[in-house]
Amino acid sequence: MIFNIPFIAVVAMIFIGLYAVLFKRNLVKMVIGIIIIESGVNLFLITLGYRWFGENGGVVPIFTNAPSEAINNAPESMVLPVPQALTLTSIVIGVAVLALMLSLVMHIYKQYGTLDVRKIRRLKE
Amino acid sequence: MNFLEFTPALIVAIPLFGAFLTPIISKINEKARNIFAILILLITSCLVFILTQDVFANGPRTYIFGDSNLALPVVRILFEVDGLSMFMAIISITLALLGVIYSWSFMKENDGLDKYYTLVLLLVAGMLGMEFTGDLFNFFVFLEISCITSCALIAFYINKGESLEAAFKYIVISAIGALFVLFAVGLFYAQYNALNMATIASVLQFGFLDKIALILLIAALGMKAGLAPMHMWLPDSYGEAPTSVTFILIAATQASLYGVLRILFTIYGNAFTNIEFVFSSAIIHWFIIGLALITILIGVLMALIQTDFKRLIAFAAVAEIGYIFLGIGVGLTSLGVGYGKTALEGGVFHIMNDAFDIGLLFLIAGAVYYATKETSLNKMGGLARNMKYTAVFFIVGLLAVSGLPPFNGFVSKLLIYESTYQLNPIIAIIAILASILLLAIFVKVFYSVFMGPELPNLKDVKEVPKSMLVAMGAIVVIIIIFGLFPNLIINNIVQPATNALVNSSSYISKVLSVVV
Amino acid sequence: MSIRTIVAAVMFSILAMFFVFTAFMLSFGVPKATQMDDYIIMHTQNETGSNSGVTSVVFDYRGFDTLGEATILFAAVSGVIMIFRRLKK
Amino acid sequence: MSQMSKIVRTISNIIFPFVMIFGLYVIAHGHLTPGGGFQGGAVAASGCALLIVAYGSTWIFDRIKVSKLSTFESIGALGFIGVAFLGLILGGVFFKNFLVGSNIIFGNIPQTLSTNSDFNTAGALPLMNFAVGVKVIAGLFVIVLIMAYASCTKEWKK
Repeated sequence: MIFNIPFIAVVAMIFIGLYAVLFKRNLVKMVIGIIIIESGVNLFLITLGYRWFGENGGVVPIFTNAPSEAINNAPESMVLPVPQALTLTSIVIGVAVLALMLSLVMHIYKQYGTLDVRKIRRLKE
Repeated sequence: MNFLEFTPALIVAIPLFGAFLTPIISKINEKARNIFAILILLITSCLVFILTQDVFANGPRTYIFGDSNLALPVVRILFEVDGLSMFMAIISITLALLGVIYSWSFMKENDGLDKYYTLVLLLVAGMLGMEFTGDLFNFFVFLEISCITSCALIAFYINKGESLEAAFKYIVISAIGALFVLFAVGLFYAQYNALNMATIASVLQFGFLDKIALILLIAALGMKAGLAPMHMWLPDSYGEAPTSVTFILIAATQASLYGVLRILFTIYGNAFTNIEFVFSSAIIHWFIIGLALITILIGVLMALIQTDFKRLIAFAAVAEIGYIFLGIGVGLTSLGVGYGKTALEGGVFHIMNDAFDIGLLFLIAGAVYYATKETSLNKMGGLARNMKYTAVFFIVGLLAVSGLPPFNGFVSKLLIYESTYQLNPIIAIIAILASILLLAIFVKVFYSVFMGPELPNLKDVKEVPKSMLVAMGAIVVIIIIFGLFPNLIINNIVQPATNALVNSSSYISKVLSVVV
Repeated sequence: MSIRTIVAAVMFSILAMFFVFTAFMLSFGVPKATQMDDYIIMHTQNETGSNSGVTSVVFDYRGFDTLGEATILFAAVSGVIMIFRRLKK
Repeated sequence: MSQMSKIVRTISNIIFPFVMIFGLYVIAHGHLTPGGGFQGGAVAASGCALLIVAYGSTWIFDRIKVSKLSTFESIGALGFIGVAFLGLILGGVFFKNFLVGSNIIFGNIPQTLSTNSDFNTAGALPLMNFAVGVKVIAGLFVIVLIMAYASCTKEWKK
C-alpha cells in the first residue's frame, strides 16, 4: 500500500514550481517553474482517476486485448477515463503556453540583453 | 424555434470558424480580410441579440454537444445560457465589434495584421465561450484560449521592450491563475465526479475541500479580473498593448469577472444562503468588500501620479473594477433582499458602464497617440483646436467615468453608494471621495492634453480617420442613451442578469429537468 | 530582504498550506464517487463504437474541449509566428 | 544551427521513416489502442524535429515554407471543425457521432465488453483523429522550426 504518496508528490511539485516562480531571478527558471506546477496539476488529475482493484490495481479503460478478469468485473476493474482525457487536454495547453512563453523570453533577451528580472524593469512601478 | 436551439453553439463556432479561415482569406488582399473580420463579428452580434431577446423572455437555454438528449450522469459538455451570460455577451461582442472597426485605420501601418485578426477572432470566441459554458473544465479551456490570444496580442509591438515585458508578466500571472482553476476543478471532480456546473451546485456540501476550491477560484479569477493584491499586471498590459487590443482586453478581463460571479452566486449560491454557513459566507463577503476598497484606493492614488496617458487610464480601470467588486460584495451580504438587491444591480450595471466608459477613454488615448505619436502627458497640449470631435468625446468620457449626471456612470455608482451607505457609511464615503478624486484627475488630464497653449511640434495635427471616429461616436451614443434612460436599461437588461444571479435554482433545475 | 520578498514568502506559505491540506484529505486509489466514469466505461462501445474509453471521452463525450484544445494550439502557433515576424523598415 | 556530421545525418535518414510510420500508426489506431491524434502527432513532429537537429534549421527553413505549414495547420483545424459541423448537418447536433451505426465507413459497433479489435469501428472518431494529427504535426513543426531558426540568425548574437 503506498498510502498518499502520489498526492504528496503533487504538493511537492507545486511547491517547487511556486518557489521557482516567486524567488528565482532568471526568466527561463521562472518558465521552468510554471511548467513544474503544471506537471504537478496534471499528476493530480491523473492521480484522482486511479482505482484499486485486486493485487495489481485497475487496468486502462481500453477494451482491446484487455485481461478477462478485468472484463468480467467492469467497470470496477478499470481506472477512470475522464481524468486521463482532461490531462491530455491540459498537456497540450501546457505545450502552447510553453511555446509562447519561450518565444517571449527570446525576444526579451534580444531587447534587453539579459534574462535577469531585476534588470528587466523598464515599466515603472 | 428550431434555429434558436443552435444559436448558443453557433455564437461560439462562427468566430472560431472565421479565425481558422482568416489566414486563407488574407491571402486575397487586406481589405477583404478586414471586411471578413467585421462581417463575422456582425453576424455573431446579430445572433447574440436574437438569443438575448429569447433568453430574457423565456429563461435559460441549454445546448448539449454530441447528443440531442441527455443521459442521467451529465457526461457531455453543455452550454447553459442565462440572463447573466447574455448580459456579458452583449458587452463582449459590442466591444469586439467596435474594436475591430477602430483597428481598421488604427493598425493600418503595422505588418503582421493577418495574425492580428486571427487572434482577435479567437479572443472573441474564447470570451464568449467562457460566458456561455456550463462545464467547469470547458471554462478552463476557454480561459486559456483568452489568456494565450491576449498575451500574443499584448506583445504585438515586438520592437518595444516594454510591451514584451508586459506580455510576459501577463502570461505568468494568467498561466498560474489558470493552473489554480484547473486544480480547483480537480478538487470538485474528486468529490462529486462531475464537471457540470449545475450538477456540482446541486450536490455541493461546502466541506473543507470545497472551501479550498472556492479560495483558489476566487484568487485565480480575481487575479485575472484585476483585484487588488495582484492588479499590477493590468496597468502594464493595458498601457503597452495596441489601443484596439486594450479595448477588447477590457472585455476579456470582464469575462474573468463573470467567472467570479458565476462561482460565487451559482455554484456556491446555495451554500451562502444556507443558515449553517453564515459565518464563512460573512468572511467571504467582508473579504471581497475589503479587497474592493483597497482596489479603489490603489487605482485612484496610483492614477494621480502617472504621466503616461494610457497608464493613467489603466489605473482608473483598476479603480472601476474595485467599484464593481464593492457592489458584488455588498450584494452578497443579503442575497436579493433590500439593499443587497440594489447593490447587486449597481454592481452588474457598473460592469457594462465600466466597459464603455473606460473603453471610450482608451480609444481617445489611442486616437491622440495616432495623431501625435506621443504617449506622455507632459509633451501634449492644445489638441482641442485640431481634434474637435475627440475633445468632445473626452469630455463625455471623463464625466461618465467619474460618475456625474446625466451619464451612465452616475446611475450605477449612485446605486452602489446608496446600498453601501446602508451597510456601512464609512465605506460609502471613501468610495464617493475616490470618485471625486477621479474627476479631478481627469479634468487635469483634459486640461493638459486638449487645452492650454499649442505646442510647436503639434501644429499640423489632423483629426483621426473616420473608422476611429465611428467607433468612438458609437460608444458616446450608447453612454448618453444609458444616462438619459437608466430605468429602461435597468429594467430590460440589468434586472434579468441580477435575477439570474440571485435565483441559482432556476439555473440548476434547467439542467436537471432536462435530465428527468 | 525587501518588502516584495516578504510578501511573496507570506503568499507562498499560505498557498502551500492549502495544497498540503488537500494531500491528506483525499485518499489514493479510492475515488469518492464514480457514476460518470462508470457510465462511460460501460457505454463507450455501444454509444461511440470505440474500444478505447479515453479516446471516446476526448473526441466524443468531451469533443468540444478537444476543439478548444486544437484552438489553443492554433492560437499559440499564430502567436509564435506573429511574435517572430520580420518588421519592415 | 549548422548541419551535423555525415554519420548523424545518415542515421537520422534511416530513423525518420520509422518515426513517421509509428506516428501515423498511433494516429490511425487511436480508437483501439492507447494514443490518438495528439500523441501520434507529437511522435511524428518529433521525427520532424530530428531532421531539424540533424540538417540544421537554416537548411530546412530554406526548403519548407512556414506559410505552407501554417496553411496545413489551418486545414487540420478546419477539418476538425468541419466534422463537427457535419454532425450538425447529418445528425442534428454539434459533435454528433454521425457515422456510428451507418454502413459507410468506420460504421461497425463492437459488442459491449468484447476484446476484439475491429479497425472499422468508432464512427467519426478516426476522422477527427486524422484532422487533429495533421494539425498537431504542422503546429509543433512550425513552432520548433521558427524557434530554432530564430535562435541561430545573426541578430540574436550580441
